[in-house]
Amino acid sequence: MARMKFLCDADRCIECNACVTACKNENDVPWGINRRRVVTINDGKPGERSVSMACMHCTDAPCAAVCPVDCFYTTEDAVVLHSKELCIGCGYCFYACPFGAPQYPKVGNFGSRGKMDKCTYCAGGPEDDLSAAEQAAYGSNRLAEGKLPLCAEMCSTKALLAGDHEMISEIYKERVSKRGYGSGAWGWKTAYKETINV
Amino acid sequence: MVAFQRSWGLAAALAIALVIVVSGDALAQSGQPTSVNPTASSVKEGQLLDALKPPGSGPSAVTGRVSIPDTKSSVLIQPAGRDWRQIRQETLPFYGAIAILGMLAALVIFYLIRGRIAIDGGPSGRTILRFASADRFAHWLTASTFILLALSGLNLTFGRKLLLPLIGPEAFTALSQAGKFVHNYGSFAFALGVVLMILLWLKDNIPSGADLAWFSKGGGLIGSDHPPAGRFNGGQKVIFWVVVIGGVALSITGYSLMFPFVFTDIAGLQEANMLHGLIAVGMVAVILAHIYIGSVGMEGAFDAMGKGEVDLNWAKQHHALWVEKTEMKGKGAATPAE
Amino acid sequence: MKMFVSAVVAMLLIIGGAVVVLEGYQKTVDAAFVGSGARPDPEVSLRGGKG
Amino acid sequence: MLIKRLSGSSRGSRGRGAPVVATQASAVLDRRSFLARSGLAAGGLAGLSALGFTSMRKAQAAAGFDAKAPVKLVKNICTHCSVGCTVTAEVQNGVWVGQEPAWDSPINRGTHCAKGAAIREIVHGDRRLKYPLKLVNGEYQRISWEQALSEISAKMMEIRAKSGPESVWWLGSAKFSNEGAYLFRKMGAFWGTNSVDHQARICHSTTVAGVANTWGYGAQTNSYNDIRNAKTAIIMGGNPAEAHPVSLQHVLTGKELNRANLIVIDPRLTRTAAHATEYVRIRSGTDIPVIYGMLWHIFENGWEDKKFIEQRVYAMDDVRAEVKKWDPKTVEDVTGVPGEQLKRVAELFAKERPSTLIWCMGATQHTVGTANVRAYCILLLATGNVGAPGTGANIFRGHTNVQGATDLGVDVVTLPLYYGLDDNAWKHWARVWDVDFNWLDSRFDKKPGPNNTTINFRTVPGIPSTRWFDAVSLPKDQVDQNDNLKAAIVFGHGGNTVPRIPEMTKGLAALDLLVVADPHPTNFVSLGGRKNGTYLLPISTQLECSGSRTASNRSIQWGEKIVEPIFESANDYWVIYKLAEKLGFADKMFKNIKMVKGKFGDEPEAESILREINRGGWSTGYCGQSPERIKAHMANQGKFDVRTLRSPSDGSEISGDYYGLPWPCWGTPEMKHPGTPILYNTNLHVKDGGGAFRARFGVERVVKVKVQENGAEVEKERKDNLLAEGSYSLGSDLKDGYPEFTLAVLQKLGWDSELTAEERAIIEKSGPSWSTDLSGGIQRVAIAHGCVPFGNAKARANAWNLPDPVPVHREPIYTPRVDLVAKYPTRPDFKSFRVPNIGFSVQKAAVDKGIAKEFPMILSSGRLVEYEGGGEETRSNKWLAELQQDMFVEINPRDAAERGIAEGQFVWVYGPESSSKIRVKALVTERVGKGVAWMPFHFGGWYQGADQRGNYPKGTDPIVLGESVNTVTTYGFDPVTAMHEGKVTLCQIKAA
Repeated sequence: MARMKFLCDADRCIECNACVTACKNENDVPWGINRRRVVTINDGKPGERSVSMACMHCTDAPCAAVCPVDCFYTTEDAVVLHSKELCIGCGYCFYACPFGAPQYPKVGNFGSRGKMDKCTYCAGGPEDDLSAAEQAAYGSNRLAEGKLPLCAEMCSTKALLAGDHEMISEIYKERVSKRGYGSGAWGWKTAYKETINV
Repeated sequence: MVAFQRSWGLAAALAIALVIVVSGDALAQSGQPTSVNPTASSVKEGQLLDALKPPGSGPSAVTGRVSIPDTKSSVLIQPAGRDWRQIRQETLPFYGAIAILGMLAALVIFYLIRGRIAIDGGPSGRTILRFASADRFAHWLTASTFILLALSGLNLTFGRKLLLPLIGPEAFTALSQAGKFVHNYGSFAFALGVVLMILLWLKDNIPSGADLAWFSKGGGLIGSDHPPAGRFNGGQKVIFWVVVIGGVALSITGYSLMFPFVFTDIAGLQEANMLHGLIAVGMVAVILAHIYIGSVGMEGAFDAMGKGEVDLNWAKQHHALWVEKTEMKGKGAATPAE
Repeated sequence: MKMFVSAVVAMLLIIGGAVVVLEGYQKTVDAAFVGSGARPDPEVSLRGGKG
Repeated sequence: MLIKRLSGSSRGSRGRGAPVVATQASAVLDRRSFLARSGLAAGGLAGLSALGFTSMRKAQAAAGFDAKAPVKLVKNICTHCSVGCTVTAEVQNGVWVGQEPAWDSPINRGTHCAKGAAIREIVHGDRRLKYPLKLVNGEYQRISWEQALSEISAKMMEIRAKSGPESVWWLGSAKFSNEGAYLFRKMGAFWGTNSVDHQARICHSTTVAGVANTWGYGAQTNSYNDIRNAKTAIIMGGNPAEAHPVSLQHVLTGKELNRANLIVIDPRLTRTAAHATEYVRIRSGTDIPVIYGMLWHIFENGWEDKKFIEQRVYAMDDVRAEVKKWDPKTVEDVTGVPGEQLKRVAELFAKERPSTLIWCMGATQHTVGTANVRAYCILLLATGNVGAPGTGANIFRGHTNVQGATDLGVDVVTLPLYYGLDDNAWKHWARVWDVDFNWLDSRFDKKPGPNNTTINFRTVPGIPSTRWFDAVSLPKDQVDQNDNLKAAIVFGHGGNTVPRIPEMTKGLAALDLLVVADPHPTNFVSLGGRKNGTYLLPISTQLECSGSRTASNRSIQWGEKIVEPIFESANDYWVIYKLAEKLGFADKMFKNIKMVKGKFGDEPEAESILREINRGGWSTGYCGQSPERIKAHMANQGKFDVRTLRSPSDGSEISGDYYGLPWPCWGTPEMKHPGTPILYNTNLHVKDGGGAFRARFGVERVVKVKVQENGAEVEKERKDNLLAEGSYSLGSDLKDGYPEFTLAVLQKLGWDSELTAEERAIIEKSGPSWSTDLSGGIQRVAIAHGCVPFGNAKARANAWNLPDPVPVHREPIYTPRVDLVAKYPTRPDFKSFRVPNIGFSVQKAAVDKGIAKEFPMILSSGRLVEYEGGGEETRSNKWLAELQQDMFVEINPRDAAERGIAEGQFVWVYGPESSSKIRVKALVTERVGKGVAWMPFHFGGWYQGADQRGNYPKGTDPIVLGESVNTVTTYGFDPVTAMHEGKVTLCQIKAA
């Protein structure tokens, strides 16, 4: 089966935030919760790089490991999803996540921070695919429709790649070999314990 | 909420990153980086992670700038999550189990060897006031909330392995959710209880020479003779200080977790969570011993907090100095036990 | 035993009090992450207590 | 409520056999249910219920879940920037429920930027203007369309009677479709004024003037896709990473595949500069010295393309003379750029060809805008980088249809399609409109002129959008028309995008009538403190009506209506038709335009308006793009190649066409000319899109020259040949330069026999030249012989009819370098566009008063990717508003330290004029150099520290408000087009 991954080619990302609004548009994510965001490193200096970051759907996901109520599950495409029914909003996944992906509807949360919400790789949740319940709680389920996450599909410079890890590694390697430079597959060593040697 | 990144993480990251990336760019008057090739010097993740690591500690976070008010999302990668996970998955459960099971085992063994410590010469039928209602109220307020907090806390640590397989996910979620709710809001009661106890008993719990003697004789639990003790003997002082220091530490770390990003950033929260867990597990172990000695382990001990009136012989046996002092003041007139 | 019961009651009161007071200050994200110039949907204020 | 698709369906994904079973978006699932589902209920005791004590709620099916309605895919074009990305909308039961990537479009290939990916929210628009409103004593009352249009037209007729037609000022929009823009200009003509302007004035008006006066047309010569062929690209005065994000897909791919040099020249290290191979930081307002600095190295080392100059460029020697003054030392002093760096850049640009020069507002928004742009063109001409793949002037236009609106004449200096305002132009359009020329002439004011001539306002350029409020408030005798402006009819234009807002508020308050026809109330509502005489008309976006729009690369794309106009909004066509009806000239105006049933009754059909444009669009080649051909392109987008934009010649209906038939697309639609992707490209035959420089400045130029003749100084006349020498487009029968084609030229060449009888008959009735011959015969015959209808001439390095024929550096009005003002002063004061342009006096006063000491920092303004234009529409879109919630000023860390300013704190920015000040947040960053501040120009709704949210009608205030940078920007206008100086002024910043 495919092993779905995200790869943000920081040498193409221009922080245009298309991935952010595409995710909001497709999954109707409310104000305040940003499943995906673009972080600009070394802002304003030569060598400035922008990286689009949401959940990397890690191998041996830290969030799944530390969750006290074990509400995470990994699909066979290696997409890490969770059940909002089982989540108690304790925040442990946020401490463990290297990428700050989990978000909560409440802030200053005194113990009732609400159910955790995170990037679902546009693959919905435990409810049956493309059902109204899944739609209401998790947003769209594009993978069930044979499509890819909308953030990657709509990325203006095709910096954000999503799909099977061999395919996107191939694309990235080919790009780097053609252009002669590359700042690496951001977050891969942390998330997938392996990276693309650029 | 300040819209722009303000945590020290950013400033440090950028300052250091600048060093390794750019050949000295003495910005001329018109801000003129001389020969600059932004692409060739494109910053790399590994470079940044290593460069930003304060010497001798875990890798620091890679932070940058975001345009949304949620400034904590400007942390792009914080590998420290790995260390926290290590402690959450291995260290805490391991030492927690050792401490708690170890203590339980020790208490059982002790009970089998020593059995229930009886009152010398049996109960005298006359009682003496040991703890006033305020003392008892403070004790039970702290004790009852501690039990609830301990149970809900341990549930978060061990529930998944022990309880979840038994009762199924939905029920376990309901239980854990209720537990977290009680844990978070009950914490105020516990904090209040600890404060009350400090106010009431601090003056009697200052360690003194008598305590050393008490310890050298194993507190009268081992061997036969019984070292004299004041209002609180050495063991009880230990318990007092464990509860006070532990309680305060748990409150501090607990409230920084309940008000995330108000006091510290992500690294601080992870630290607070680790400390909270380890201290809590230690306290649970100690309190188990306290519960044992205060109930099963020693005849007549429970009345101290149960009714507040203890048997005179018990008092003489365990707190001889306190009994003398009290009677000298003539205050504690002996009244027949109800 | 009377003190034990009163202590437990006190605990429950404190828990209840904490909920009411703290939930009042509890902010939802659409109220917490609002910049100086922004005013998202007025009627969907999920802030507890003060609007 | 944001209606979100309930999908139990495969959403019509491409190429999937599965039957399209879709769900009806019945249950209203919006953010509240999303939050409720995620364990968060409203109300005080949220804690309890939020925890979902009984968290085991079975996921109850949403009521009314229905899976029958099919999903319809509709293609339209994004209404934000001019890249022209295709938007694929999924529509269920007339509700726009989702967006899919438009994979087939050769321009965006499925991608979008933040605005395009969030465009669905605009059509849901809960912050939109919902019904017509009338301001009565400071309160907005809801009125009907009928009442609104009647009262407006009555007031306009009253003003016309009292002050004449010139006192009504028309401000159109770059968001119009081509058909809307054309109708708007036509209405201005039928009303009787040339004061019809739009965003191009403050966008690329100087580009159009400068580039057109260099080689014929003022538009992007190549295309975004063509940049993939470039070996070297200089982006000077442009930040496409924020203004045209999807264009970066082509720029970066080209850079990677060709290992190209990407050089960014900008005062600010922008997001584009972050991806450059070389970044050159210059002082704002010194574009010409930088270009001449490069030319100095090029001429010094002989890197210029001598053959190209000799054959196709006129008077490059005049430029050489001027360039000699700009040695590296002088250039470094004026611009701050070290000589070495400019030499390297010049060498790359001249040697590693094909090179292209990309620019945007950084070049145009100056008091020397037209001169800047001409210098850019001269650099391209000197290095022979025009008219071939990977070369050219890639002018990135701003809004979705600013190119189309400019082409179709929403401009104070011309009628549609650049015919100008002279009698020949009016006669041409009178013929096309099938209206009596004298009736048109009668609509205009006449006024006695100097030495007993009469001024006919029909041929006098109108008042531009940068000066309208001066024409309202200045004393009547200083405004060259019968009376001040009394009424402003604003269609789709923000109120905060023109400088000197304190002055504008005075003009706004003084207007008798203000009509704002827009999907949003705009900043005109938040300023001026008007109490009466304001009408707000809800106009639908272009996604709610069909129409064509011209992208920056001159391709014309057709957008299908996605949903009906929401609330009580109406589309432009109906509103213009109804207004024209009320003003009494609808019958004449819509004589040849078919009417169709619309939301509020009969409205003009977009297709038939485009046919009328085709009937009159000969001068710019808008004649071949019939609705049918363009719609065929939209249906077969996938067949067009991504690098050449050409479709294979496979005999299909679009065989061999370039995508969108980029103008000029010669002859009648039946002639099937494929369009011209690259202007002035002599490597192709004209019938395949080839071309040459346009012969629009005559054949010969007589120059009076002083020459030494046997001791005495005698004035002789030198005749310069302006036609090309030895250069011609592929397969041309004429192997040398030739003038533009007229019947006479055809007769001289003996080609007039190839004209058919009907063509000859039409030529008699219409005009004799290629641009006024309504039959298209002259064009057809010329192209049959491989010749370009507009002739084959040299590009002009010396535009003798413009002020500063050879561009010279002139300091900005407010410059920190006071010492340079004496040597490089701005142009002397003169009357421009009917109002005085006193730039010289303002600059002199600024120097005398020591403004530079009191306001030491250079202030520039520019774009954010999340917002666009005045920002009303994008700041009302909650997905975009969330990303930029604070108006800010970028300040260098050292300047911030000197002023004790911390990151994110509030500061006051003081402007040099009308003691203006704005309260914004400080963003401390190295993006800007020391002594430079930068601000986005999309914010509005606060004014000098006070929040004006109360001035908006209830429920129509944008989500994010903030100070407008144009409150502190200052005086200064380009001599040719009255473009404002938005890119450089002075300011002082203090902690708030």
